[in-house]
Formats: sequence, C-alpha cells, structure tokens
Amino acid sequence: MSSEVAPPDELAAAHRAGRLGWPVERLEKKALEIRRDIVTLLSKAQTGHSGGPLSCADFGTALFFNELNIDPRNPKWPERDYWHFSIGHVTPVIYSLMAERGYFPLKDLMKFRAFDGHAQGHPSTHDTPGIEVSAGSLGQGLSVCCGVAMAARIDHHPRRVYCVMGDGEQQEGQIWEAAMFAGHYKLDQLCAFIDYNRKQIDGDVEDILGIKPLADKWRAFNWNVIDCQGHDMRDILRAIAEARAHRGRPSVILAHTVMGQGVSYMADDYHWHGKPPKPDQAEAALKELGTSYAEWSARLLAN
Amino acid sequence: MSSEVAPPDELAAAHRAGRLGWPVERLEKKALEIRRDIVTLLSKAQTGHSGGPLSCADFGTALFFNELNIDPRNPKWPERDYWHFSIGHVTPVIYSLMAERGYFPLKDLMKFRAFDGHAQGHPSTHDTPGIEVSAGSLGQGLSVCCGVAMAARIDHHPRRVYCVMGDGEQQEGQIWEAAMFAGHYKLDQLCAFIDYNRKQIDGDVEDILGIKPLADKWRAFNWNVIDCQGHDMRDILRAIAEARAHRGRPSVILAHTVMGQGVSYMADDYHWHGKPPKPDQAEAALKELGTSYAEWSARLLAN
Amino acid sequence: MTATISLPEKVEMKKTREGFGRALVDLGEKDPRIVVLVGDLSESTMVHFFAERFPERFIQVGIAEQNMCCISAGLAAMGKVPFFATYGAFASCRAADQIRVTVAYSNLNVKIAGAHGGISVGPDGATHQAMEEISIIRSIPNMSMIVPCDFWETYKATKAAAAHVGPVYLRFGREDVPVVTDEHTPFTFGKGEVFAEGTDLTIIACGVMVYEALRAREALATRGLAARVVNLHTVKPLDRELIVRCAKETGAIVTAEEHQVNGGLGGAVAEVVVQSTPVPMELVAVHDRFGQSGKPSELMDAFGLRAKDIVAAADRALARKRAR
Amino acid sequence: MTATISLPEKVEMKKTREGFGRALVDLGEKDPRIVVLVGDLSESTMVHFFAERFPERFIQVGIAEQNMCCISAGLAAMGKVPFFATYGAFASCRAADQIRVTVAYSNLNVKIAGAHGGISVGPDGATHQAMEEISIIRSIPNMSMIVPCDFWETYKATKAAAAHVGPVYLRFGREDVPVVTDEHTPFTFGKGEVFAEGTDLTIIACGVMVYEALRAREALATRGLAARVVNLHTVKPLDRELIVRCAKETGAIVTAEEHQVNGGLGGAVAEVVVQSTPVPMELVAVHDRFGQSGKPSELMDAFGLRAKDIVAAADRALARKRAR
Ligand SMILES: Cc1ncc(C[n+]2csc(CCOP(=O)(O)OP(=O)(O)O)c2C)c(N)n1
Ligand SMILES: Cc1ncc(C[n+]2csc(CCOP(=O)(O)OP(=O)(O)O)c2C)c(N)n1
Ligand SMILES: [Mg+2]
Ligand SMILES: [Mg+2]
Repeated sequence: MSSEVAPPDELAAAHRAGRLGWPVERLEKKALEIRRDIVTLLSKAQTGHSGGPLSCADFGTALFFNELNIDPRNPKWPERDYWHFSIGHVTPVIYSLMAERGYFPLKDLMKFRAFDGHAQGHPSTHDTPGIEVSAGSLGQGLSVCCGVAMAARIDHHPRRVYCVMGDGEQQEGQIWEAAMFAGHYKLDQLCAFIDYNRKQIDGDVEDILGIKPLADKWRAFNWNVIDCQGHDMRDILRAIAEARAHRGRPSVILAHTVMGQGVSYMADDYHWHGKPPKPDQAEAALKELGTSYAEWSARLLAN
Repeated sequence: MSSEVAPPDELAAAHRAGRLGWPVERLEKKALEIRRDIVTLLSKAQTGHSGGPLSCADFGTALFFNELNIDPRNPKWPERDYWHFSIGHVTPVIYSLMAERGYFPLKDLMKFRAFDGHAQGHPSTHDTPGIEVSAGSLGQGLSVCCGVAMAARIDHHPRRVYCVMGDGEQQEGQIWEAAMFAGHYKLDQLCAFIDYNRKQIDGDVEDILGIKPLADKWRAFNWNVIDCQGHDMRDILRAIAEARAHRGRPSVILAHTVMGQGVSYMADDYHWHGKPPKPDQAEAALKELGTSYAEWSARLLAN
Repeated sequence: MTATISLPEKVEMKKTREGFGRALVDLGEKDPRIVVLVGDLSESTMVHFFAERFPERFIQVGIAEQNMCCISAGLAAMGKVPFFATYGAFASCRAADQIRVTVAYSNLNVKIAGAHGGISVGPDGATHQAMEEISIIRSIPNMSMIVPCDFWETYKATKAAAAHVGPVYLRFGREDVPVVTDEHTPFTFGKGEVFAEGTDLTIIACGVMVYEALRAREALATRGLAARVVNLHTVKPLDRELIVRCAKETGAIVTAEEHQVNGGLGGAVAEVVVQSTPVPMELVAVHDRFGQSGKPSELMDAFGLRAKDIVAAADRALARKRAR
Repeated sequence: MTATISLPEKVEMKKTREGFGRALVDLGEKDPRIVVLVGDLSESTMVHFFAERFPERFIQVGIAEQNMCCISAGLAAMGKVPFFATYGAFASCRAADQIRVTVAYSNLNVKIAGAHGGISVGPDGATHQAMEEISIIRSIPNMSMIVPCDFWETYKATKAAAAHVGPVYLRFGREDVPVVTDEHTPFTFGKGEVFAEGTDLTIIACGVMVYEALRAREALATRGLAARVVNLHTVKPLDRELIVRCAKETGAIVTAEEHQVNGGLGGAVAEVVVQSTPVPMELVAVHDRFGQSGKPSELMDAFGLRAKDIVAAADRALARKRAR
C-alpha cells in the first residue's frame, strides 16, 4: 500500500486529454464485450490463446477505458502513456481492447492470425498500428518499459508506463533484471500488472516452478506491491490509483485472476491456455456471455 | 539460520575420505599462502584479476582445505563433492586453491594466461584437469550446480554442491532463474557463496545497480540465508556447517568480504577488480604478506 | 549411401517432433542416463511421453531457457545424457550464450531440441518461427546439428544424437509433414543421403524441404531433366565429401531449406563449393525477412519454399551451368 | 570507391574501440537523442568518455545484457538513439533473443556495440574472444552490421550507425591495431572500399584483417602478383555488386576475417559468388575452434590470421584459378 498521497499536479495529470475515465458500470459492460470479442475472434480463427486473454480482460478494460492517456487515432501522440503486454500470446485481448478503443476497425478482429490480416499471432510493430514494440518471447517486456520510462525521465515527460506480465512469465530471469533496474532507478512512473491466474501451459504455476511468495520477491526488489482482485473493477481502479499516487518506487499490481474467467468450462483450467474454443464450444461460451456467434460476429464485421 | 540439526548419517557423510577438515590455524596459514600465490602469479602474468581472487581467498581455502570431499589426483572420483566458481574471472584464486590442493603442480601457476600453459584466463574444462564445466560468462554457474544437484538426486548420491558467485553477478537474471529452481526443488545439497565485496568493475555495486536487500531476495526465493564474516575463518566454518546441516532448502552464504583483502593498497578499491599489480607493486604486496617475489616464485617453480 | 526414394501420390503425414517424443521413450528404456528437461512446453515438444514413462528422470524447469541449458550442462558433467526441449527460437537465441560458453566450450554431452523451426509454424507468427538456428549453431565450435526431414528420420536423429558424445542440436517443425522415409531408410550422423540419383544438377535439402525437393525432381523429370536429391540432415559436421562429389558430378547445385538464407544450409554448402569446385548455385530459402501469421501452406507458398520454387531455381542454375 | 592505401613501414597503432568512444562524444554534442548504455564495462567499451560528458544521457545497467538490450528498445521506441555496449560475446549471444524479437522484429533504432571481438582479445581466453558475431547477426532480418578496420574507420562507422535508421551492430577489437585509414578516407555504410587495385585476385577483408590483407598484397607484389584489396566493413547489408565485380574481374577471391569460418564474412561472400560468378575462393578465418589465452600476436600467428596466411591462401586460390 502506498503511504503517500498524490499531490495536485499528479491528480491533474491523471485527468489528461486522452483518458476516458469511464465509471465502473460502463467498464464492466465493456469488459463483457471484450470477452465476447475474444471468444468470437478465436472461434473464427480456430487458433490462438483463450485462457490468458480472458483473465486479463477486466484489468485490461480498466486500463484502456479508464486509465490510459492515449489517442488511438494518433498512436504516436507525444503526450501518450505507454502500454505494453509482455505476454505477447494474449493478443486476443490486446487486439480486442485496441479495436474497441479505436486503434483499428473491429472487423480486423475477424482476421486474427490470418495471412491477409494485420493481427499477427503475437504483437507486431510493423503490422498493427499502435503496437509500439513487438513481443512474443516471454520476459522481455518489463525491460522495454524500463527503457520507455528512462526516456521519459530524460525528457522530463510525465508519461506513465504500464506493463502486463504473466505469472508463469515470472520464471524468466530477465524479469528480475528489469525489476532490479526499475527499483534502483526508482521508476515510479512505471506500473506493472501481473496476471496472477496461477496457471501456465503445463499446469499450475506452483507445480511447474513455484513463484511464491511473489509479493515478497517484488518487495525485495524494491517495488511497491499492491494486491488486487483481478475481476473486481472497483478494486482494480483502486489498485491503479494507488500505483499512480505512489512516489519513489515502481508499483506492481498482483491481479489475482482466474484463467479463462467468464467462460464456465474454461475457468481455472490450464488446458485452455493455448487453444481456441471449437465453434460449438464458442457458441456455448457466447451464450454464457449473453450473445451468439451470429450476433457478435455481425457486430464485429459491421464496424 | 538453520532451525534444524544434522542427523548422524549426515555428520558421518561430512567426514568422508576426501575431506581434509583442517583446523582454523592451518587454514589461516594456507589462506595466506593462497594470497601469496595470487599476487605472484599475477605479477608474473601481468594480466588478470586481483580484487575478487583476494576477497575469495579465505572462504575458498575453507572449502578446499576443510569442507570439500574431493580427490585432486582423481578429479572424476565418483564420490566427489562438486565445486564451481560462477565468477570465472577469479581464476587466480581458483588455480591457486587447485594447485595447493594438488590438482596440478604449483609451477603451472607461473604460466597463468600464457599461450603455452593450461591455466586459461577463464576456467576451461579441456585445458585444466579438475575444471568440470567452463565459466567466464557471468550468471551461469548456479544453474550448472542445480544440474549437478539434480543428477545427485536422481542417483540418490550424497554429493554436496558448492557454487561461488559474485555480488555484481547478482544482477544477471539467470541467477534468479536458478534460485527459483533450487528453491522449488528444495535442493538442500546445494550451498552457494556470494563474495559480497560490494564492488564490481565500474564501482560500488550499490551505485552501479543496487542489489540490496540481498538476504531478503534470497529468502523470497525460498533459500536458507546465512550471513558470515568472509575473512574470519571460524565464522566461515560455522556458516558452512550450518548450510550442511540445513534441510529442505538450499543455503546461500553471504560472505561479507573486502575486495583486494590482504593487500593494503588494493583493499576496498574497485580499480583492482581486473588488473594485476605491476612488479614493484607486487613486491610491496608480497612484503605485506610476509614474503618476496623471489622467494615465492621460487617456491612455486620448485613444486 | 543411396536410398532411392520415390514418392507415392498421396503421402502419409506426421509430425517430426513426434518422432522425437517417441525416440526419447525408447532411449529412456535402454539408457538410464537419459534425462529430459522442458521449459513449460511438454506437449508442444512431445516430451510428455517421456515424462509419463520416466517421471523421475524428467525435469520441468519452467519458463527459463538459460537456466535449462546450464542445468543440462551440470547433468551432463555428472554423466547424464540430458535432452532439453523448447521452441527453436528460444533454444537457439535465448540460450545462445549458455550454449556457447557452458555447453560447447566445455564440450558437454547436452542434446538440444528446438521444436517449431521454420515458417511452417504458421499462425503463431514471426516470433515463433525459428529461422536463424542453423546460422547460429553452425558458428559455435564443438556443436553438431541435425535437421531431420520427417517422422522416421527424427526418430533416428534423436537416437543418433544420444549415441554421439558431444553437444547436438536437433531442429523440428510444428506441422504434420510428408513421411518420405521409413523405419529402414539408412541414416548416418554426419553423412548426407542421396535420396535420388541424377546427373544434371543436385538439389541439397534438409528438413521438410527434402519432400519438396523430391517433388521438384519429379517435375524436372517430366522435362527430361535428371536432378539428384541429397538429404543433408546433418548440417554440422558437414558431409564435405558428398557436396564436392555432387558439385563435380552434376555441375550445379540448388539448396533448399526452411531457414534464413544468410549462413544457413545454402551458405554452408556454398562455403564448401567455392573452396573446392566452384559451380553455379541457387539458394531456396527465406530471403532475410521475418515470418508472419498464416496457414502453413499459405506461408510455404508465399515465402517461396515449394517444389515449384526449387524447379525455378533449378532452371536458373541449369541456365548458368550451360552458359559457362 | 577506390581509396588507394599504401602502408608505411611503421604504422601507428590505436584501439578501434577508442574511435567508438570518441565518436559517441561527438555525436552526443550534436544530437540530444543519443543515449548510451553499458553493462558494467564503461572503460573497456570506452563509453566512459560519453558518461563523463553527458551523465544525464548515460545509463549504467549493471551486468544484465538482456535487460540492457530491451531497455534500448524502449528508448528507441520513444525516439532516442540508444547505443548499448558490452563485450561482443555477450552482446551477440546473451542478448540474441532480445535482439531478434524486440529489436530486429520491431526494427527499432538500436545500436549495439560489441567490444572485444576476435582472437586478438588475447589473455582473457576463449569465453571473451567473440568469434560468432557475424554469423549470428547476419542471420537476423533487419539487422545491419559493421566491422571497422581501425580507429578512424570505427569513428566513422559509429557516426554512420547513428545516421542509419534501424538496428546496427558494431564490432570492435580489444588491442591497439594498425591505423590504415585517416580522417579523410571515404567510408560509406553498406559499400565496400577498394583499398588497393589489382587484377590477379581479390582479398576481401574486414576488421584488423584489412591490415593483414594490405601486407599480404605487398608480399604478393614482390612476386609480381597483383592482388586487389577490398575493405568490406559493412558485412550486412552486403555490397553484392562489388563482390560480383571482383569475382568477374579477378577470377579468384580470398576472404580474411578474425571470426569463425562458418557463416562469417567468407560465408557471406561465398553465398554471393556461387549465385553470380562461381570462382575459386579461399577462406582465411578461425576454423571452427574456440580461442585460448595467449598474447594477441601469438594467437594471430597460431590461428593463422596473418598476412602470410593470406598469401598462402592467395597462392592456393591462384593455383585453382589457373587450373580451371
Ligand atoms: C521465452 C519464451 N519461452 C517460452 C514461450 C512459450 N510460452 C508461451 S505462453 C507460455 C506460458 C506463459 O505462462 P503465463 O505467463 O502464466 O501466461 P498464461 O498461461 O497465464 O496466459 C509459454 C511457456 C515463450 N513464448 N517465450
Ligand atoms: C555475462 C557477462 N557480462 C559481463 C562480463 C564482464 N565482467 C567480468 S567480471 C565483471 C564484474 C563482476 O562483478 P562481481 O561479481 O562483483 O565480481 P568482482 O568484481 O567482485 O570480482 C564483469 C562485468 C562477463 N564476464 N560476463
Ligand atoms: Mg498464468
Ligand atoms: Mg564484487
């Protein structure tokens, strides 16, 4: 928990032009739509990751529709905040967030991983407008964000930097190099999310290679650690605000989530890490999410 | 601190055939000789590292002349303990310990880094008998030791595994991968030393990229952390025994040392990380160490 | 050795990596020194067969390729025969320094399995399409490297890797690929195999491109052109003798690989050719660009890695041969 | 371009990496976007000049090459022009995955400085003698790479790297090496320079081997043989046109590099030669073995990287040219 309170200039910065600042109810509605997008595009592509994208959907929505100061029509807007998903495999949620926020048409989602689309299996700078740095090899993103934060420091720029990591990804040593760096340089404009869904490809993170006690690790690397309920929008906003207000250390939000959240048969099952729902499974999922493939794919294709 | 006490079978194992088990006074005398070797061979070679080797000299001596169960005349003795210096640049102390312990003649030290000698600038498996795995790129050694410990586990072998790391080296992410692995697999036959001399090439570790709080980091990676005075032989033996007795977690000994320890003008000065003393400087150093270049080089060449 | 291969119209399809997974189990049965490590990709690399059969000799390392490589080195130093498996992009690049310093410089008996090599990895896109492995591994002393062409050859290559003392890198693809060899096709580590005789030119291929080369040969044959097809599965150490012989006997060479053109199989062959028997060569490969998402078949077409591309290259090579 | 270089008997000796260190300061004066990063090797890589002059644009990363590479990517994404420096072994290998995925695939404007390339690194031994860099970097799309031959060329290469938009790898040595160019010798990124004309064969070299090539030319001249000497500092993108021209005009090529023979400069040239004008080539390089400790001069002798070795290779190439 932060022991300090944001000074007025920071609060002003927090209400910059490119922030949507949506209220909880609206965010919850958008998160539901994001989940529909994810299932629909995966069903269409019949390739891609389901589990992680669904666990990231709520805090992802909070970032894109409340917190981030961005201009999707001008992705290189100099005043922008920087966001980066170090877990490149969660492109279904990344692209859904981007499309819903206006970086590119929703219909592009229906060409996910397709030869003739821009939406690559892993985020690609030169294919998708708004992707600033490619990703897909785990463990590299927090370092990229350290570089962005250092650039902001050199330029005395108030840019905030948000990085999304996985919990399995914590096993990569480079994460701890970046953690040590950000702690040393007290990069308090940097805020990392960990999608703490307790699963990775081969099973439970604690069975594969345990990362506990994770909060102690980050504290020992001189970070401000904030726990949050990763599917409770109010708690997510509280955590983000706390991170934003914290001075002198970078913040990491341990977002306690459920892999596959929102689709009953996927929830908490690591087998859904890397595969898409088959069309009939997608239909069932979309029903749970209050729509149908026909309805939702039509919405995507029309926009 | 260990909360458990070694059971009798472990104490027996601790007195195996290849252990010298020298008492403190004899170790202190040998450590002095090791320092003389280091300065002499560096003076001869006029290339190589002074600072780290001198800070490792005391706990290195404790390992080689008290603790390690090895047979230098039969480096591949199946019953052997495994030792590994992850900081490959401290070859002056590695080779001195090896030669003094009998792996090869002392006179080989006088061909340190020479074209026609085996004593490579960094430890080389195929050049020097007793070097089991080459080193020189920082951060890799603890992983190697994890592999050795896993092999022992598969074979139900009581081999103990000792790894020496640097404090600057803690900045390498691979160290934390190995730390996480050893913690997860509870590799309690593994004991790591950190030569905590607070210096690296470009300056003070805390200025370059701070590693504090180091004990907290290792604890958060599920290791048993033991602090020790790295130039106090009694305390070193205490720490090693504690590590040996500990069950259920790997142990790391934070050996608080002084770079260049034993040579007044080198002590605590990072400029001595990577250079040898000039001949006149070496003479002064050897005088402090109670000998002369003529005397000590003659001893080395005669053996 | 010559093992004349002729393809039926419809060829059975099977994954190379499955040959790896199966061979590991068979190796494990006979040799207690075999240990298998994986970086959170048990099923993709098909080491799960071994894991189920020999849980006590299976080590899950998590997502930490550098660590996995050096753990393998430690195991090898203690007499084990470790195979570590991950995607080729991460095996060759993320652990490059560890391969160079700890494994290769120590010449330890570590076997490296890189799954998902090549553009045919498909929808995952560029980051996961490893196409620099041959160049990287070939440059490191003491390393050997095999790029098997199908299920059966992967099976044999895995066993050959275990039998060879020293570090070996094995490269597999992701998809089902045509099975062009069978259980009895000869396979010798370090030796290329002449899969089909011919005198007009030689097509030297590795991996899935061996199939494309055989198809290209058929197409050329309809025009009265006799292409020799060499399966150069071991890209290091290189079968120099065979390459020189092909250059001498056929006077033109086309190489075919699912890999970057710079420093790959084509480069390796070119180095031998210019130093022995300079003849016209054409290199069928990925021309120094990153991959992208798409269906494997779309990508093989788009990146020019088909029989027809080999045929076109053969025509260019033959024209140059005639013009000399 | 031709910049006829003739060597005095006694040549001035200077470190290439010093040219890098000096150029960074001059770049920093003019371009506020220049940022320099180092991994605990400020003096060895000579970025300490920059650090003293522009402390606010200097970032000490500690011993964490992977992190340093990706931090540079983040800086570049924000419009900075980052140069990161460490030893070549660690720049090319420890950060290979980061270079491939984050820097090159994103085509970010990151400049990578690998100090201590080659066997002439001397007493530190094999681990620190980077000799796989050309093979590795050349295989990665979007990467460029320069291997300058002396102090002045390193100075110019560093400025050229800053001027080029996209990732560039610079390779330096450790020791004082002969200064063969001066402030005014032409240097164009991506273009080889003919340093001396000749018609009997061409010696194509990079790095310190350019000096050895010039000395070899003198030795050959005493026997009436006219060797052309090309300084191919930019090993990627390759000056294909010049290579083809040399092959055509002189009919034989010797390459010379302080690097592994597999996939290096020689391999790059061979790939062009076989695809255009197959002529006899000989490759002077390190023949797939690790380095060792010793004095730089002892090692250059022992590993066959001297003018006399180039002369011997030239004789072999010429004999083969004549025998055709
Ligand atoms: C360096 C690297 N190693 C391995 C992979 C393959 N891989 C992709 S996702 C993944 C698991 C990631 O786990 P986690 O971070 O928990 O993400 P989640 O499964 O929860 O989505 C792995 C091993 C990779 N992309 N990069
Ligand atoms: C991967 C890698 N990066 C950089 C180096 C160069 N290097 C050798 S020793 C050293 C400093 C090590 O610091 P520390 O671990 O504190 O050892 P000490 O200086 O105390 O001997 C560096 C950066 C290296 N050998 N390996
Ligand atoms: Mg997870
Ligand atoms: Mg230190």
